[in-house]
Amino acid sequence: MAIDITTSEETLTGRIETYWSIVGKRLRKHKLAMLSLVVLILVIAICIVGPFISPYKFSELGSIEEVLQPPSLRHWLGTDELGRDVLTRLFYGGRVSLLVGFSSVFSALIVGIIIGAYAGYYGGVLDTILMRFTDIMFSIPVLPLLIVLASVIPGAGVWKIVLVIAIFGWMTDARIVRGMFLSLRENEYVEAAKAVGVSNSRIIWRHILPNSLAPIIVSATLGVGGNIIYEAALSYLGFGVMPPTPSWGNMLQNAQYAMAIAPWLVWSPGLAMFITVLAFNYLGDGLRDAMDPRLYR
Amino acid sequence: MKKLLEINNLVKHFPVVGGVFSRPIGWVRAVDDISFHIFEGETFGLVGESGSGKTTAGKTIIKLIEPTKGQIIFNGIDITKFGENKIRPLRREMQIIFQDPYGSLNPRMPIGEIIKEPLMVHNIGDKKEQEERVVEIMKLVGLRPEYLRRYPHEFSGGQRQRIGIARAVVLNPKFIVADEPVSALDASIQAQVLNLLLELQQKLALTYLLVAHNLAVVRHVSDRIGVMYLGKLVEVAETKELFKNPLHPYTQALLSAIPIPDPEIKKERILLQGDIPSPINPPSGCRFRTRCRYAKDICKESEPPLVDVGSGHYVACHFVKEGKVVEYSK
Amino acid sequence: MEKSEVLLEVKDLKTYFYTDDGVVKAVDGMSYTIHKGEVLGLVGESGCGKSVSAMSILGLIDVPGKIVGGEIIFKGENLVGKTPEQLRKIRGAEISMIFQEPMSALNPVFTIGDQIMEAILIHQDVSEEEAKNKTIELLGLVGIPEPERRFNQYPHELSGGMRQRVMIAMAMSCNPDLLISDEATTALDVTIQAQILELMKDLQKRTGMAVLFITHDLALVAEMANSVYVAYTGKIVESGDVVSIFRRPRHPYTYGLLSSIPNLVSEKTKTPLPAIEGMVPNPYHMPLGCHFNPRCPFATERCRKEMPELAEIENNHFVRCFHPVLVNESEVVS
Amino acid sequence: MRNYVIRRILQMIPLFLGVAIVTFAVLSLVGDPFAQMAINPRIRPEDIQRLKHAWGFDLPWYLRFFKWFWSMITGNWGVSIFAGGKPVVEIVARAISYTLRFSIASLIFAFVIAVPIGIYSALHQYTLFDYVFTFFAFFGMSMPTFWFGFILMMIFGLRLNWLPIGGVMTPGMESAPFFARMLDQVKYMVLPVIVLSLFGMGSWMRYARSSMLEVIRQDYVRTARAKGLPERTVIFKHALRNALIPIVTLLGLTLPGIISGATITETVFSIPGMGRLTVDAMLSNDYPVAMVCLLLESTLLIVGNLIADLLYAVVDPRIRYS
Repeated sequence: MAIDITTSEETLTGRIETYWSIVGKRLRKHKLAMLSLVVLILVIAICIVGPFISPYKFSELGSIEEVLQPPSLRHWLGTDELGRDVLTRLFYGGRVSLLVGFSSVFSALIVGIIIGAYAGYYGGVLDTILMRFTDIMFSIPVLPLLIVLASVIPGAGVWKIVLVIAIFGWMTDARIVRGMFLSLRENEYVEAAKAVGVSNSRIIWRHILPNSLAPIIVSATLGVGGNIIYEAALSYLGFGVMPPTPSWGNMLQNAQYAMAIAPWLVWSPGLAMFITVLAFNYLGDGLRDAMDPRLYR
Repeated sequence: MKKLLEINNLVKHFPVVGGVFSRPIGWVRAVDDISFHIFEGETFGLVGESGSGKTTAGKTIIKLIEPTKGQIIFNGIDITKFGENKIRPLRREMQIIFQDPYGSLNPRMPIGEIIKEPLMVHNIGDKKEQEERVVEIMKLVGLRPEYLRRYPHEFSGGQRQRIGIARAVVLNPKFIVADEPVSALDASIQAQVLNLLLELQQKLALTYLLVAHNLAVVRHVSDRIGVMYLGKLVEVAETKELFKNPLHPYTQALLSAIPIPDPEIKKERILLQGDIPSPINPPSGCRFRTRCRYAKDICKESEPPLVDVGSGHYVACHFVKEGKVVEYSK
Repeated sequence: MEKSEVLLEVKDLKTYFYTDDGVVKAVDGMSYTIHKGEVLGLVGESGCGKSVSAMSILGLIDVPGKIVGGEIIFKGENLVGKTPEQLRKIRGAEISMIFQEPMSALNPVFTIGDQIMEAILIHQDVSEEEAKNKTIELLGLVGIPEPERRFNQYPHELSGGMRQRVMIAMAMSCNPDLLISDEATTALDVTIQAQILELMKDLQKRTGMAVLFITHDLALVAEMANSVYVAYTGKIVESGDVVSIFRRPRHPYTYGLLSSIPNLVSEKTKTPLPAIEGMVPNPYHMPLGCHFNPRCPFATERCRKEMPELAEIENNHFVRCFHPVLVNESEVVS
Repeated sequence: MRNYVIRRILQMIPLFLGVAIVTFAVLSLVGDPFAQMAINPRIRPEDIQRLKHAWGFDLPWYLRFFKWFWSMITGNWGVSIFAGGKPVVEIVARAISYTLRFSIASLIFAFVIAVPIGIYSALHQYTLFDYVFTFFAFFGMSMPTFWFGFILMMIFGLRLNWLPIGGVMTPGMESAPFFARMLDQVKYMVLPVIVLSLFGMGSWMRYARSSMLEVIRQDYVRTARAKGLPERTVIFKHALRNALIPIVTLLGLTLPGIISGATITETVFSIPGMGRLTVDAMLSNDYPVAMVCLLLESTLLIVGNLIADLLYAVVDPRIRYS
């Protein structure tokens, strides 16, 4: 009996190449994505550590002399109209913005994966209902919808904003997951699993889901950035995270009216947000390239 | 000889959806009333071109696709109406090998796990016994057991097909549907895989249903062959008989269309006119009549039944009676 | 057979691909000669460089690929080193090509008539009206029923066989001297393949064009070609006229292929086929010496160290092997 | 083609109904918008009753829905609760003209700039041009709309004093001659249009680039070259036509972003458009106006998507004939 594998030893390296090790290797080649990853880690670390180092509290009002002060050694990024230290508020705002970004994506993802997976795998009535519903939701403009939701859901906390954004966000994920499941369930390995007697739930979670992670991860990465902007937009319009809790968005809310005399209030929160979102977008793009199925079978 | 599998009037129609309300607007008659049987220990070859329904037939027989109508009797049990839970234990008895060695293995599972999964699903043995069985099967199909923690992408097409075969035989099944097992492989690898299939049949007393479009491959490994055209079986016979004495005009044309690797044999070729019609709207009467050079009015009006013309040679043609062609003329 | 004038001569062609993981020597010193009116069969498995060599002839190698050596002499002129504009004038006019997948090879958003006409208008000095008439005539010539109606149809409205006929009509539109057929019938059903093969034979006889017939299927070569070149890992391993290749294969690879493929005449069914062991080597890690040595039953120490040269072993029959097989003629294909 | 158009239009009806139901449901969460009026001693209880009756708040919810839906499609939109009892039609008509003007201008602006750049980038992959505009695309996609608005206002409005920082027209220009009035309005449009197009521009650039990269790898492009066509024809006829197909679908997908962006941009630049109106209506609990706004914005999206779908059929014959 000819042993087919004997001549293939050159093709098999010593290390076992898992999918993730290949993705990691490819991602490391993507310089901008790696830089973004470093930037993101730094931003997160600073937002966590910053408040402990800062001599100020985010809600600590300053005296009249400290109102609307430009950046100085005392206040590196200046002070706002209530004399609060902008840098300190930036740390806290970052915590809130990142928290909203991550948790809204996370909760939307769970709902989206479950609904998308079952709709895509089983098709039929559930799928039809879901798809018609997403069509409808996609026909209502996002931001006005978020505004309505934010104004009708009672409460003022951060979690409310997470909820509001997630209520909108799961549909995109559900669509992506459904699409992946629709195409992946036609794969012969799914049929092979059925032929062997594998249960439907094991096929969904063990066979198809791991193969549909790439677009989910990309969408989640881009989603964090996108949701940070949504939170900021809601806050700017007055429907988001409510003062005195700072977020990058609501720090900009009053900045517009002070921009002629205190432009530093506009620069710092916006720049922080822009850099963070940019990093998420580059990282997402790098991940998309690294996980491109065409480059890997 | 004992019949391991008996197929009676099997029908599989797929809906074609469309229109404003996404309702079925037509049916793909993939498999349209076919009957045959497979004896224990033999290889039954099912050949046909694209759209003939051979693959659908193969998958419906092991209930990977729900039949629309008809009867499937496996090992004396009528499994036609078996639901998922009742069919699951029977999966130990019947398995399938797929065409695409790239698509049929889950890229996120190490190959050892792919081969072990059937054992886990059916709770056969404890963990250690399962691992031993995986090693044993890998050796049997010509894979190095050291590689069981490797992922499918690290293997070549031929090796992957061996992995797929290992998964199919690990449960020790009686019956295997081999769906185009070598058509995606390079010429020099095809022979290896065919040899493996032949060897495993001997060692494990397997019965095969070989679904393929390559008649030379089917001829090499099959005991009996069924020829399909547009969802219908048009001819069934023992391999030697079919090649010596093809009776259906389609079989004749199919055989004559196959190129022979010998530059000095110049054979007369029967060229079929036109394309294979769509299985959504097949011709009335005999489905082959639109391309058949012998077609007459009767072929349009009535559908010829598949009849035994002697010694297990079945043909579905109006002009074949009692083992003889009675009316072929131009 | 009396050889006529040389039309195309590929000499020691080297086309390499520079990828992130290393250099793939897809075509590594391939040579072959096509005479006027001849059908040359180039056979080999995937990765042997047969398609890349065809694309090199047309100058259609994209990055990261590059012709790094050799000559392609067509009608006495070297195509390697010609400007894109010079090559463009030859493509479609003097050398045309048909591909494996007629669905993806036709542009989905233009009618087939438009796509054929385009080739005529670019290479010939004719009016739109004339080009249209010529196109309809061509569609009829390649056996497409109702050519006037088909002219305005889109590729997705045709069957696979019809699409390949369209591709052939397009290739024939400027009466080329050389037609390159790259696995043109591989994607087709066997009864449709038979139709296309007959069509190609018929057109070849009528026009006297030369054909470079590229395929992985030895049986097709036996039917179509006058002379045969067998490629393995970017090199020609055996060449000769079709009868001597099929009757007296001398390279262990050719011999192995011929005897391992099931056929319609063999008596030895249900028995193991004499398979070639192993598999085509990884393009990034070619074995030392003869590239076939790890799979060769006759390999010796020398084969593992040294690459044999292509040598004439009998009249016009070349083999790249230190230990060419000697076979009883009746033994092959039986 | 005709069947396709009819099918698409018919498919809009259930979609529209669904949108109306969701809009109604979401706004019903607000509860009774007239309840708080009772605390205002200057509003008579009879008036509240009259409003409640007019809006069907004395009916069960499903009848209220039909009553509301019927008055929506018959154009009987009632009067605003807060804007001095002005008819909603009047308020909305003015607002929508601004929103349409800005949205369409920025849509065209983004498309005309982004698509050629994206395609050029694809054809010159890994050149300096490609890198620069890839960064620009990411810049556009990552920029918070309103913050970008602030920056432009600070630079071009406050620092350089070239352009107005808000509003739609210089006071007193209403009676100016036509061209002067037009020029004045264009000056007010420049910054908002740039801000509003930024996001779409970024994503379209990326999309056009990847779509073109995908297409030039296709077999039919190789066929076109093998025919001996000049490279210009290969790219601009064979490749571009196919690359446009996915770009057209993106058009439909970008519309929601444009409408959302308009909400922000209108607030930043004090433009009295639909977005601004929605925000104000929500802030002031002006139920009739909010309902109409949301439904109208959705209708804009549905119609926009319909147009994108029809364009899709124009560029892709496979859709047209199926």
